Amino acid sequence: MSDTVIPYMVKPHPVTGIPNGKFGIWLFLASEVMLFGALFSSYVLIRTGAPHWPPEGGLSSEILNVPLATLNTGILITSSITMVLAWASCKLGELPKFKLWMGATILLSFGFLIVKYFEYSHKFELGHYPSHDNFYAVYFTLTGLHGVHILGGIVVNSYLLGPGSKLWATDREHFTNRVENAGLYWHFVDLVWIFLFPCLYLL
Amino acid sequence: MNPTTTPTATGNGHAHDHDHGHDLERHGHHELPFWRKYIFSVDHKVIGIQYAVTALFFLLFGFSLMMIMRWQLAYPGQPLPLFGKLLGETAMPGGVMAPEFYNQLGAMHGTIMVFLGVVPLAVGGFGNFVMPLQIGAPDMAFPRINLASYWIFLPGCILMMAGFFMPGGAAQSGWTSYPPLSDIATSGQTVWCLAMVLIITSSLLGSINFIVTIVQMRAKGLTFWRLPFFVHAQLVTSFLLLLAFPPLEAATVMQLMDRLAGTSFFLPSGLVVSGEQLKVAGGGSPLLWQHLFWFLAHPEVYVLILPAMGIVAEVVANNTRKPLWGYRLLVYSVIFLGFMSFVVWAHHMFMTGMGTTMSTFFQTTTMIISIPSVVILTCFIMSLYGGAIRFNTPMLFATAFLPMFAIGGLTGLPLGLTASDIYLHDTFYVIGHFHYVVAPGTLFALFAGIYYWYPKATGRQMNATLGKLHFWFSFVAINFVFMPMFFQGMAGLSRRLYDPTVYAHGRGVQALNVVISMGAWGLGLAQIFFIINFFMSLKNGARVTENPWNATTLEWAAPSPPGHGNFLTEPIVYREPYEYSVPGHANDYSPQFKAEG
Amino acid sequence: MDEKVYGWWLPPDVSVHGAKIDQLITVLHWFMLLLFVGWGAFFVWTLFKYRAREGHKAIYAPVAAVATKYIEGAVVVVEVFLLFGLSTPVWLAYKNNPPNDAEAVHIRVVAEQFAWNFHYPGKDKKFGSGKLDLIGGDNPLGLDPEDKDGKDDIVTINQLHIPVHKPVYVEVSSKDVIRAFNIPVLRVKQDTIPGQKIPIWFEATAPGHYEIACAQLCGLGHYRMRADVLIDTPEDYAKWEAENAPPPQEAPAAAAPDTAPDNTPAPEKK
Amino acid sequence: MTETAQESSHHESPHESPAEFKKHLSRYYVVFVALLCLTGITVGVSYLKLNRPLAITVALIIASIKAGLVAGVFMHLLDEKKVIYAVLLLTALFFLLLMLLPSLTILEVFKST
Ligand code: HEA
Ligand code: HEA
Ligand code: CUA
Ligand SMILES: [Cu+2]
Repeated sequence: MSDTVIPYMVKPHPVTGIPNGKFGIWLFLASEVMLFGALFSSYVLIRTGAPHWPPEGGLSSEILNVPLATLNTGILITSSITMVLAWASCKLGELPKFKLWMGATILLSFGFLIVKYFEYSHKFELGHYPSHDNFYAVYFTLTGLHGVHILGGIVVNSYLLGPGSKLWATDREHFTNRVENAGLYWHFVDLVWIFLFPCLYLL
Repeated sequence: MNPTTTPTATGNGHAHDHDHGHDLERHGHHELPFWRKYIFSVDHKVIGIQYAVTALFFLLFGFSLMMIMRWQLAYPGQPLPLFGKLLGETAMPGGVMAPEFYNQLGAMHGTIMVFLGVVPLAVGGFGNFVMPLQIGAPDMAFPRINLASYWIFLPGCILMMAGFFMPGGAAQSGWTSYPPLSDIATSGQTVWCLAMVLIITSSLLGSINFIVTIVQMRAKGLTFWRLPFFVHAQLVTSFLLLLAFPPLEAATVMQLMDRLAGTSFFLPSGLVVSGEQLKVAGGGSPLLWQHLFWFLAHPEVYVLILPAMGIVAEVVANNTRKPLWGYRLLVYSVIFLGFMSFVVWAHHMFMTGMGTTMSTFFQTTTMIISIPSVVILTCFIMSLYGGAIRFNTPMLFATAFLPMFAIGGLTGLPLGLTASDIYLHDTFYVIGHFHYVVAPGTLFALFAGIYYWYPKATGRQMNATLGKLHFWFSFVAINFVFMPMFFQGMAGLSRRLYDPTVYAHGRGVQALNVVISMGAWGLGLAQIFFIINFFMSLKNGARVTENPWNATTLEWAAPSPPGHGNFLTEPIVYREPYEYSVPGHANDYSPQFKAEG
Repeated sequence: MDEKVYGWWLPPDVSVHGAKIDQLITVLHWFMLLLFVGWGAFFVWTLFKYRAREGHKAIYAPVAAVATKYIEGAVVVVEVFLLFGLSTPVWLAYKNNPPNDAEAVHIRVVAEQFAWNFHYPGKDKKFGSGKLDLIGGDNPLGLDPEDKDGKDDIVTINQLHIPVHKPVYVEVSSKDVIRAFNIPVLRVKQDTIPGQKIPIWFEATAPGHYEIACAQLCGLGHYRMRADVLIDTPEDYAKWEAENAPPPQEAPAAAAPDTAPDNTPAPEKK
Repeated sequence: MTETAQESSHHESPHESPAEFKKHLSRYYVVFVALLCLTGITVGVSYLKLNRPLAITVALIIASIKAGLVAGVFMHLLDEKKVIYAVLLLTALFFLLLMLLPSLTILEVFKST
């Protein structure tokens, strides 16, 4: 593309000890924390202001499908470890293993979305749209935004599994770094879910 | 330094001339196609210029909206001559402005000036162009993300403009878009939200890039305490954008849900709109939006001012020919300012019925945050003291910044104190306050920046006479625009009033509205000098070498305009940023990048 | 209405608490002026004295500026004083000392696009309850005709009567969007938040006829959301109350806006 | 820039051999199992139908432990560079403000009504 060489693309900076990409992804995650933070803050506020939660009465665990969500939690946790293992395989120089673990991660992500699809469509069948009440509004907005993040993860991970893996041949370290960064993002998405799950389903 | 160096030298040295004024960049070995070089370029300089030009366009556009509005304010209910008919029957029936259209102009003026004008120019433009040069980097840390940032921003702008063509017109609930009004507004508001999501996303990408670049890519020897003040300002600004913008993005998403999916995040139960019960679930909180909005928007006002202060620091140091006074103090102050700006936001909400504990908290933090500004201003004034001040165009604008910012800042104090804010809240006093900081403040600093770095970007100097005309006319006119607003505010005149003469206290200060409008149109005319100068100088400006101002910071080590990769040889930094008039040296400036000084 | 009372600075103040606010505003502006003129003079002098010219060189060594430290210190001290000496007490009084129930006049203010409804409890000092479903053209507050508390309530549109020298306790709310209830001469301003009733209180010190303005953008009619405030002498107020009280036997429709004293001549008292 | 991963530096310990690195892998499995168990526990506790405040406290404590494990081990935060800690500290602070202040302010409004 150009003859400009950007320093510390791959090698860690001598003072900060990290390469650019890793710093960048952490800053991105910081902004994500604030994004979800605002949504959680809104949730807390609306919830404390409401006479009952959920407004239609009952318990969230009776309204939402806890077993499915538990399954999804399991899926995401599993995808987190496959993601770590994919990165570890890169570190160990084993590309085939990387492909295996990365493939598993992507499959699990799809699994998550499929389960979500069933959850959503069940709600829609009952006529429970986001407009039903603020409980559903919060539920759909938060899980929806989280779902978009899962989709984003799938795109990134698929790229790394597919065309992106060509980089392995020329610059293994760079590729490994990219996998690590994708992993950081992926774990963050998992982490958000870890809070979403009890907040929305159990409490 | 060696003045015979060709101004356009590049690594491969075929410095031929494009006469169409587009020689912002030189060719590398492999010729890139036009669209890769100037449209979808990954070069920070091209992206910076793209941002700057887009932003200048929107500044002019946003200003034009206001010049139309000012007609209605000066002569309520009278048909607008010439343009009145052109704007269509819905906006201006019979050439007279409709109240809805007035509200659209107001909301869009605010939005455009802030999000499409000043921030893109100050951060996207100057940040992108100057910052990597000042730290001696070949480019941004993530050139392609930089590209993406602009190309997400631009569709955002276009979408924002598209609002005007929606049924019912553009967003009309103020730039603050308070629900429930915005939730039940016409579809222009949906477009506003979508455009904001794009603009915010672009801004987040940009700020990540800035921080990584500043932290990781400084030239050899360029320690934290040797960074030009402008870079410090950009660093703090980027953190503000990074951490304050996401909550507004979340809020905007929720507003979109309210508007499109029928949720009630911001709608309480039991709303009755025009006699009809609103069919929503309710249970939301209108104040929630305000908190999320101001969580961004207060830091945002420092996003408007910090880069401006950075520019002023550069220009002042260069033209006083002495080191900045209190450089470290300045740095500590901006860091503190940036930090505190996250804890004052509710001073925009004193009148929402806030309890005494929280309002005392927020008014105290507001008073605390004014102290670093006082310190910063003091440092600037003390920097002038003992200098040998050259009054060239950039310096004129930078000097004017100081008292103008002072007026704007000082009038922030009565707003920050709850008791006086009871009276002054949402009056024209507020409008006067913040325009003094953003217009003759920030905008003047940005003009200073344009005059100062134009030679670096284009290889040519802007015309000094036109520049001075631009300055003096603008300076006088702008005070006629904003000074009377304080008196209107004192008289109790509310802002966002389509027809101020409805009120007796409004009729009392109506004469001032005529003065203000004349001032605004005069200000508009004064910009003609600038626009002519800007375009003429591309072709006819005097050619410059790499360091026309005899400056010390790193951007002046690169050729003007810098080629791809910026520097001919990797720069090394030997000293502090503003070593001017060092005793015992032949030159009155010792650049950071020269070993011998 | 007397236009001469409105000039280019603060309008007359006819409230008990307003003097404190005015005092703060005045002190603050003198302080700001002092700072600005002081710094400004020094600034202009510096620009002149240190302009570039033949034979003049900049001084490299940083000047030791002790004075600036004192000035900055003084600014801090003054700000602390403004904050805790002048502003906070006013605000606390403004927010924390509601008048006692017996002596205060209670009024509810309900804003809508684009008018102000004022709801007085009448003789029994009890507000009739409202129902959302009942809101309609002739019953803007949805008052329940079955509720006996509401039988003697007075409802007016865009016209607020208050007695002079008597604390007034107002609860503001809004039916649709956020607005601000603003009476410049009384130094009163409060956003009206739909879904909330926010209490404010004040006491007028002189009779007169003034304006209520809407201070928060609330739609295309924001600019014309104006109402009259009539500060009556006790006698006038009693008279007005008597004239407007609905006849006891009649249905509460009597409180409907068409009979509301929208166009009763404003008593001009000076 | 074409060294292989083996010779390259690694952020935890710059010159770790693959064999050493492999040893660390086991802790990922441990965390994985722990996460699954904790998930089970939260769900289990939710069937106990504790009173609301207690249920919320328990669930949030468990969620925080889980989040800590993910962040600390999977995201290597236990052993990270100073810049990242600094950024996260700042973020955590503003996150707290964002979580607390709006609710505090608005609830105070409700109280005064
Ligand atoms: C760049 C933008 C900017 C800046 C820097 C500031 C700075 C400040 N602002 Fe302002 N503000 C806005 C932009 C800005 N503001 C905007 C856009 C709004 C309105 C939004 C809307 O409602 O639409 C607003 C509204 C606003 C309000 C809400 C008013 C209301 O709606 O009721 C308040 C209240 O506290 C406030 C306070 C302050 C304070 C205390 C400062 C302080 O930081 C100022 C500190 C500075 C000083 C104290 C000056 C020091 C002076 C000297 C030392 C003298 C030197 C003299 C010479 C050189 C001659 N501002
Ligand atoms: C950065 C922010 C910014 C800036 C710079 C300005 C600049 C100006 N503003 Fe505005 N304004 C706002 C932000 C800003 N404003 C906001 C947030 C509001 C509140 C909106 C709301 O209520 O919701 C507001 C509201 C507002 C009002 C109140 C309306 C009302 O309440 O009813 C008025 C009234 O006069 C006004 C006037 C002006 C004027 C005359 C200028 C002038 O100073 C403009 C000067 C502009 C220039 C000098 C343009 C320079 C550019 C060029 C010349 C381009 C050249 C191009 C090329 C070379 C390619 N503004
Ligand atoms: Cu009602 Cu503005
Ligand atoms: Cu603010």
